[in-house]
Amino acid sequence: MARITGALRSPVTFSILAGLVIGALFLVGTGADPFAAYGAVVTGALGADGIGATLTTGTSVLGMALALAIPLRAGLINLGGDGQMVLGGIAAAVTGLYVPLPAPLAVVLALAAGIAAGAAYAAVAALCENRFGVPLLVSSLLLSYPATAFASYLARYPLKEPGSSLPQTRRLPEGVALPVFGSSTVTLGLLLVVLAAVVYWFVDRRTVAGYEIRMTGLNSRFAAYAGVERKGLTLRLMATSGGIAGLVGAIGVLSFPYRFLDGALTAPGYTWTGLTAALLAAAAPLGTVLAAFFFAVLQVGGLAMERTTEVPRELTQVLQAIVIVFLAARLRFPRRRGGAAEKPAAQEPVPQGESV
Amino acid sequence: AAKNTDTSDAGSGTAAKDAKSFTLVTPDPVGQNEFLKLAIEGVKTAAKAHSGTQKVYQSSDTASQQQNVQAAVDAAPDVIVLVGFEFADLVAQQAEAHPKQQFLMIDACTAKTFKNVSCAVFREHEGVYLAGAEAGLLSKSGKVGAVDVLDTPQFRRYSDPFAAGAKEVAPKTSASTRFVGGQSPFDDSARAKEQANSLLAKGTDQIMAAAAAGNYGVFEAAKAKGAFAYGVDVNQCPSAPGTVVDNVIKKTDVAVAEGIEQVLNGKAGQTVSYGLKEGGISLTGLEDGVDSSQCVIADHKDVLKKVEALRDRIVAGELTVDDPAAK
Amino acid sequence: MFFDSDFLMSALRALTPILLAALGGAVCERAGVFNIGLEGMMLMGCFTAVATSWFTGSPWLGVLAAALAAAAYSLILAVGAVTLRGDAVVLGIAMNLLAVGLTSFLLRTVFGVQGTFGDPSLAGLPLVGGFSPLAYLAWASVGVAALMLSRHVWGLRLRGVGEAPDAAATLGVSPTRYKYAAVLVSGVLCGLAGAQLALGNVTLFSENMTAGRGWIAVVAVMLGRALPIGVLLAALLFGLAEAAGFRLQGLGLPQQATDAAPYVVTLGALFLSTAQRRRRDSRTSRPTGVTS
Amino acid sequence: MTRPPSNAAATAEAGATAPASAVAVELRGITKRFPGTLANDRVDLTVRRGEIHALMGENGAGKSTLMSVLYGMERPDAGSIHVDGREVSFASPSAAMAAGLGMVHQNFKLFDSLTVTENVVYRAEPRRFGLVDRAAARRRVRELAEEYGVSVDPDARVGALPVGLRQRVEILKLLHRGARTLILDEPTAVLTPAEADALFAVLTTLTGQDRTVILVTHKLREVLEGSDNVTVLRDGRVVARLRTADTSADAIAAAMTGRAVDLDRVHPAGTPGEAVLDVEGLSTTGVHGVGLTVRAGEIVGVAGVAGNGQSELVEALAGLRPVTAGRIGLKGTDITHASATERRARGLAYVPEDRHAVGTAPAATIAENLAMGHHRASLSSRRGLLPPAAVRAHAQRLVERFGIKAATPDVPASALSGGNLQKLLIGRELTHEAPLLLVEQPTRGVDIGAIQAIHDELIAYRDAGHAVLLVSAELSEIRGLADRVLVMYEGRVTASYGKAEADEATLGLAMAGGTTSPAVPASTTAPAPLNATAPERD
Ligand SMILES: Nc1ncnc2c1ncn2[C@@H]1O[C@H](COP(=O)(O)OP(=O)(O)OP(=O)(O)O)[C@@H](O)[C@H]1O
Ligand SMILES: Nc1ncnc2c1ncn2[C@@H]1O[C@H](COP(=O)(O)OP(=O)(O)OP(=O)(O)O)[C@@H](O)[C@H]1O
Ligand SMILES: [Mg+2]
Ligand SMILES: [Mg+2]
Repeated sequence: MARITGALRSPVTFSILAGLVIGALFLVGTGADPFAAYGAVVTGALGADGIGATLTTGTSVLGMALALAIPLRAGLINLGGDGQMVLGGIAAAVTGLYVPLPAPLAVVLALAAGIAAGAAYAAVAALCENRFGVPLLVSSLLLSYPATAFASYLARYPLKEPGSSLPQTRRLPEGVALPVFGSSTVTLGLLLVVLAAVVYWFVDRRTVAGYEIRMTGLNSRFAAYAGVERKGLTLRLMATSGGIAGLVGAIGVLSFPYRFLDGALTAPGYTWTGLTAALLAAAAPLGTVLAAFFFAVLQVGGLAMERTTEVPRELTQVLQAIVIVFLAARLRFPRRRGGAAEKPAAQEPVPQGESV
Repeated sequence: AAKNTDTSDAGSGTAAKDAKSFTLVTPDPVGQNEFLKLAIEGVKTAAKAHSGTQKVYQSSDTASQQQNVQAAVDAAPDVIVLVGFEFADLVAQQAEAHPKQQFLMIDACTAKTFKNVSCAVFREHEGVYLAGAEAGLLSKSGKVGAVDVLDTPQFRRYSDPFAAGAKEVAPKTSASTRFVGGQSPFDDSARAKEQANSLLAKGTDQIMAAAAAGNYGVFEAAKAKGAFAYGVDVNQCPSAPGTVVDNVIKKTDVAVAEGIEQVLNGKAGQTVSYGLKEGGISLTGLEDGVDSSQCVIADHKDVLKKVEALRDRIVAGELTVDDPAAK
Repeated sequence: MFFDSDFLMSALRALTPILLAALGGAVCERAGVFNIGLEGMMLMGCFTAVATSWFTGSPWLGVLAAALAAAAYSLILAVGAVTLRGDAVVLGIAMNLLAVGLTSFLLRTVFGVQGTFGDPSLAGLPLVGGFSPLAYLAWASVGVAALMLSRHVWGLRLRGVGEAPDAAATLGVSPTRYKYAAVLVSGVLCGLAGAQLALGNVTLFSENMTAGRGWIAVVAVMLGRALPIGVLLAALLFGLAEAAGFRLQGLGLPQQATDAAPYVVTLGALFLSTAQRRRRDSRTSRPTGVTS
Repeated sequence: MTRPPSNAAATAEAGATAPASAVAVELRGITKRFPGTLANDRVDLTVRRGEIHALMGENGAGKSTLMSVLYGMERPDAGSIHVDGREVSFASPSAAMAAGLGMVHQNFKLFDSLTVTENVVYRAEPRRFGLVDRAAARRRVRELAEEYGVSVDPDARVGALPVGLRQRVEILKLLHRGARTLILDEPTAVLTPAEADALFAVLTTLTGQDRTVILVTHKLREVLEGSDNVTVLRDGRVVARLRTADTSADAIAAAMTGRAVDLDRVHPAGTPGEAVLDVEGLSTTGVHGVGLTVRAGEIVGVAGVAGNGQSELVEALAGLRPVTAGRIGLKGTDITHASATERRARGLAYVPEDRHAVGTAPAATIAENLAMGHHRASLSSRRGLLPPAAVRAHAQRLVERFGIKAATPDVPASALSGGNLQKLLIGRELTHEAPLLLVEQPTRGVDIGAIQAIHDELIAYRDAGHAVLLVSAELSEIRGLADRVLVMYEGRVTASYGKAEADEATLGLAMAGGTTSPAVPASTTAPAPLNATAPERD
């Protein structure tokens, strides 16, 4: 009971409500009916016709949200999700195309290759911080661009499907694909990602490593005092993060249309949506899953809303960002309470009228 | 599986028997994309002809393309029109799953043929070749170039034949190509402009602009240097009079309207190729109303004469233009 | 041949919007506010500039409106990070996302188009000597910012606030006020950067047209150590790398290689500069209280 | 408006209005209450113009609070402030500055990346056309420096200056603003003797020009040598007003440390066994060639004024600070370069000084905080699992055993009061049963009941045969607990006493650098310095 009232009063609830209200104001301002628009989002994303798309989109969003939440749990921000995902995708494509193994084995190997490629590349960003002192935020972001360019080059030249108008690889051999649920577009990838979420939840809640990660995120000096080694942790977390991003890429390639198409993985902006979800949930495992689902609903429902009500889908993107803006102040809150040494605002005496 | 939901305001059951419904799905936001605008024109024409209704679903990436096609299939209109080669895989999948649903693909076709998939493809390279010939004839520096959105086979259709056409009429011509690239290649007109500038700096005085929204950037750059540019899809001369020489016209509207007509007439499952011969591809300069087009080519009747001759050879099959996308 | 005047012009054009935004970022950095929302502020500037120029017919009003709108937008960061003490990084990321959504939404509702809005009759900034007046303003701002920061009373106080807010406060300088001012200045400069991009470099608005330039500005602030001259050099490095990229396409390098070039060059420069700084830091280790 | 009065004008004004013995600052009945603490209790303080007035007291006696009240940083709950005979009420430090006061804070308020000149003129800049008139500013700094015998390069970056010079910058800053009364909060805490002497020379010049100095300090020597009058605070109250000329170190020390009797309870001595920790010639930032041994069953106390290297020493021992020279042995194993985790695994537990920023994660739950350090050992099952039930049960046990007052172990640690948080920290570290326990300031900010409980726990821990290294600024605590006392001064161990020898006066004197006897007193229990015995190296 206390938990329920607590959840209702939490800043997350507040931020989401505030976002919805501001979104409604936008809608009224442009002459649209907010109830119809929001209704269209919900039916479009969760109705019988939409739930498949929501789960498909949710696979990628949740995957990227996990990828970014894991380092975020320790206070590290990985902005290089795009590059890691794309490298995972191209690695999976190469493996799927050229490994002379029976299809099921090729699928497993392609997934593994995707994970390995993403992990290795993210580890480079971690090394940039550990060895060269380039902040992770910047190193991961800057490294992302060459990675996407490299994958694009591969898809355009050495791996290009002959005769195609698109920069895409050949279609993977028959059977080298993730199994699909019924006639939907939802693949086994969803299960893989959910499994990753469960593992994350388990590690976070029940293991020594998860405990150390959480404590690092809450107070890195405290963790260091107790012997948690930061550089090693950064490397491991980034590799895990990149590995999951790579997995998302591999899942993308091993799903319809079963090939690597330049730009297809990055254009929908899963990395940013995933980061937003991770931020919204403060990287907590269960919260990240819920937030990722929430954003998948917004994304798919937004498109459906545009089809049925003429309200631009960008509205849902606006909603997403507003929620995060409202939350940003809260995100810092626990850390601020912790820093008794860095005297907070109350310490700042109010200066008197300053003559300039 | 295709359920009719509340979205089907023009559902075949409720409206008059001959009222038809069409859904067009775009691969990218329509925005200033003349090619997509024309496709929409085509579907509107068809809707009017059949006193039916039309819907346009705009996509922005592979995920939304997939969702829009699915939504279109679920709504089961008479014809679903898909514009762009991005849809090839999707249509193949959906056509197999929904054999009763009619699809019309513009600009591309599925690798396998389906009874319920009709296609209209264009031979842009023929038109671009002619534009290249104009450029070859008009160039003073003997250098021509092209600015493409990306280095993809489809966009190569706007650069390689341009060079070939120029060399056909002026063998000493040298040609080069720039790709906009960057983080949003279809929209980054600043980069497009810089790419054009780098061509201009080399002395290029005739530029084929196939840079999507970046075309405005190319025109601006050419105008500033007193050079000339070539537009695509529609008559782009009015956006930079005195700079745009001519345009490779792609009559997507005609292709869409004719394609729908064919499907409704029971002649589905065919591929129609539009080139110079069929009149689906042309140059503004070769059409009626050149004089009011604000195109530079209107002042070069002599050039037009030679280009017409070239066109006739292509139409007659005496001359074949290489298709870069077929490599 | 390679490094001719056109090459330089091209580099300077590529650098101008980045430079304006990065100067804004540098001012913030100096005041102790980490601003990674430059991209979003710039994009708001782009849209406002085009919309205002379109409806009033005056590109100058567009520039003015862009500066004001981006400054208003920057208040999110000021209120969120300074007053509410929220996390500036999270706020910045959210502001970038919000700007993409908001401008696209407005593009649809105001102009009824998606993707790009451009029109031959949309008035852009005039060119003077090949550059828009804002470009000259950008270069002049480097000098002004350098002078203000190093010599002006405000600059001195701002630097103090960024370095040790409580020390400034005990001397009667309000850190909050200076931080707000810095964020607003960065808003104005990003607005100008957006106006330059949308009415100077080209004359149109397209969704997400800043295309990562704001992020490059953030990196330029780091690389240039938040010094106006340093920021100029960093932005110049990026501009040269991009212009060189355009040229290298001409030499047959694939588009993907030239796309990645500026980022690789920037990362390399960051390596070098941090390595150099570390070496220097290790040589002149800070003296401690207890000396013998 | 903010232009500072020129030095000449200020001097003239002071000279004109202040007769030789006029009162510069007077505080009457100042009371300041913080939640849970009565920091100042009806304090009266009179400071005459032209004197150096020392304000003394133990940690937490209320000195800084009183000065904050005077300087407009805190509003008093009761009482009045008079400056130059006029009653004033400062809303901010700027107002106090305008009235001719100036304060040098214990931790300097300087801008490291700015130059000396920029620091001095900040917010009182001479200007031309809105720009800082650098030439004039530099000239002004030179003038001031010359006038008061403070030599410092106006163009040096403050961050690159040694502490002594930084302090001069602080003083120049105040002089530039025309301060006639300077408040210095523990100005010599971090200075070398030579630097301190130089400071007093400057202060003497200042008072010679009819300026007034209020000096907050712990150090007896400088009070005796440098001040005119002394006011002693204890527990927020004035306990003595003395004329320096008429008093002695013993009298001041007695006034300062006269604590409640039960706190001075001296616990029975332990029975030392084998050496657990032995340190030779250890150097790190702020620590120079320290050697010491702690044996099983003994508590070694390290006394010293804050900033004399105690924190750095402990951090180096705990593995949080790289060692530049020397060797650390734990139960015979060399751990000089071992990681913090390895050290813990080998039997080291540590209660850090800063319990909010280092010792706990206030946002994490009490159970999570109690698990730290145990999470890799007793609480984790083989495969790196950390069962929540085990964490909770562990927390429950500790909460009960150490009487931590908390509703449930699942609330954030930030909900705990300071004393309970400290119990959490000490309980957690004691539970390791590690052969060696490092404890820093175990009872700072903790109420009397808790202090006794913590002391009893430490003694019990020792009696169970563990070695304890105790760093504390509280003399009574050191005296009560330690079997041996080392005194740190300027990063070195300067004295070592047995339990019997370590009376407050001796310790107080040694902590203030006041040991006149050149030789380290060799007690029967204290081993000879390790580097002298030169045990085998590996
Ligand atoms: N802002 C505050 N809130 C609550 N309590 C405070 C605050 N500042 C000081 N105190 C408490 O008031 C008492 C007096 O502290 P004060 O800092 O004045 O002591 P001090 O004599 O300067 O000590 P030290 O020698 O350690 O500097 C202490 O118990 C301290 O814990
Ligand atoms: N700014 C503050 N706001 C509220 N309470 C404070 C503040 N500063 C200190 N206190 C409280 O006053 C008490 C003593 O404070 P103080 O800072 O002197 O001691 P401490 O933090 O325990 O140790 P230290 O002597 O290392 O600073 C503690 O209970 C602390 O929680
Ligand atoms: Mg204290
Ligand atoms: Mg104090």
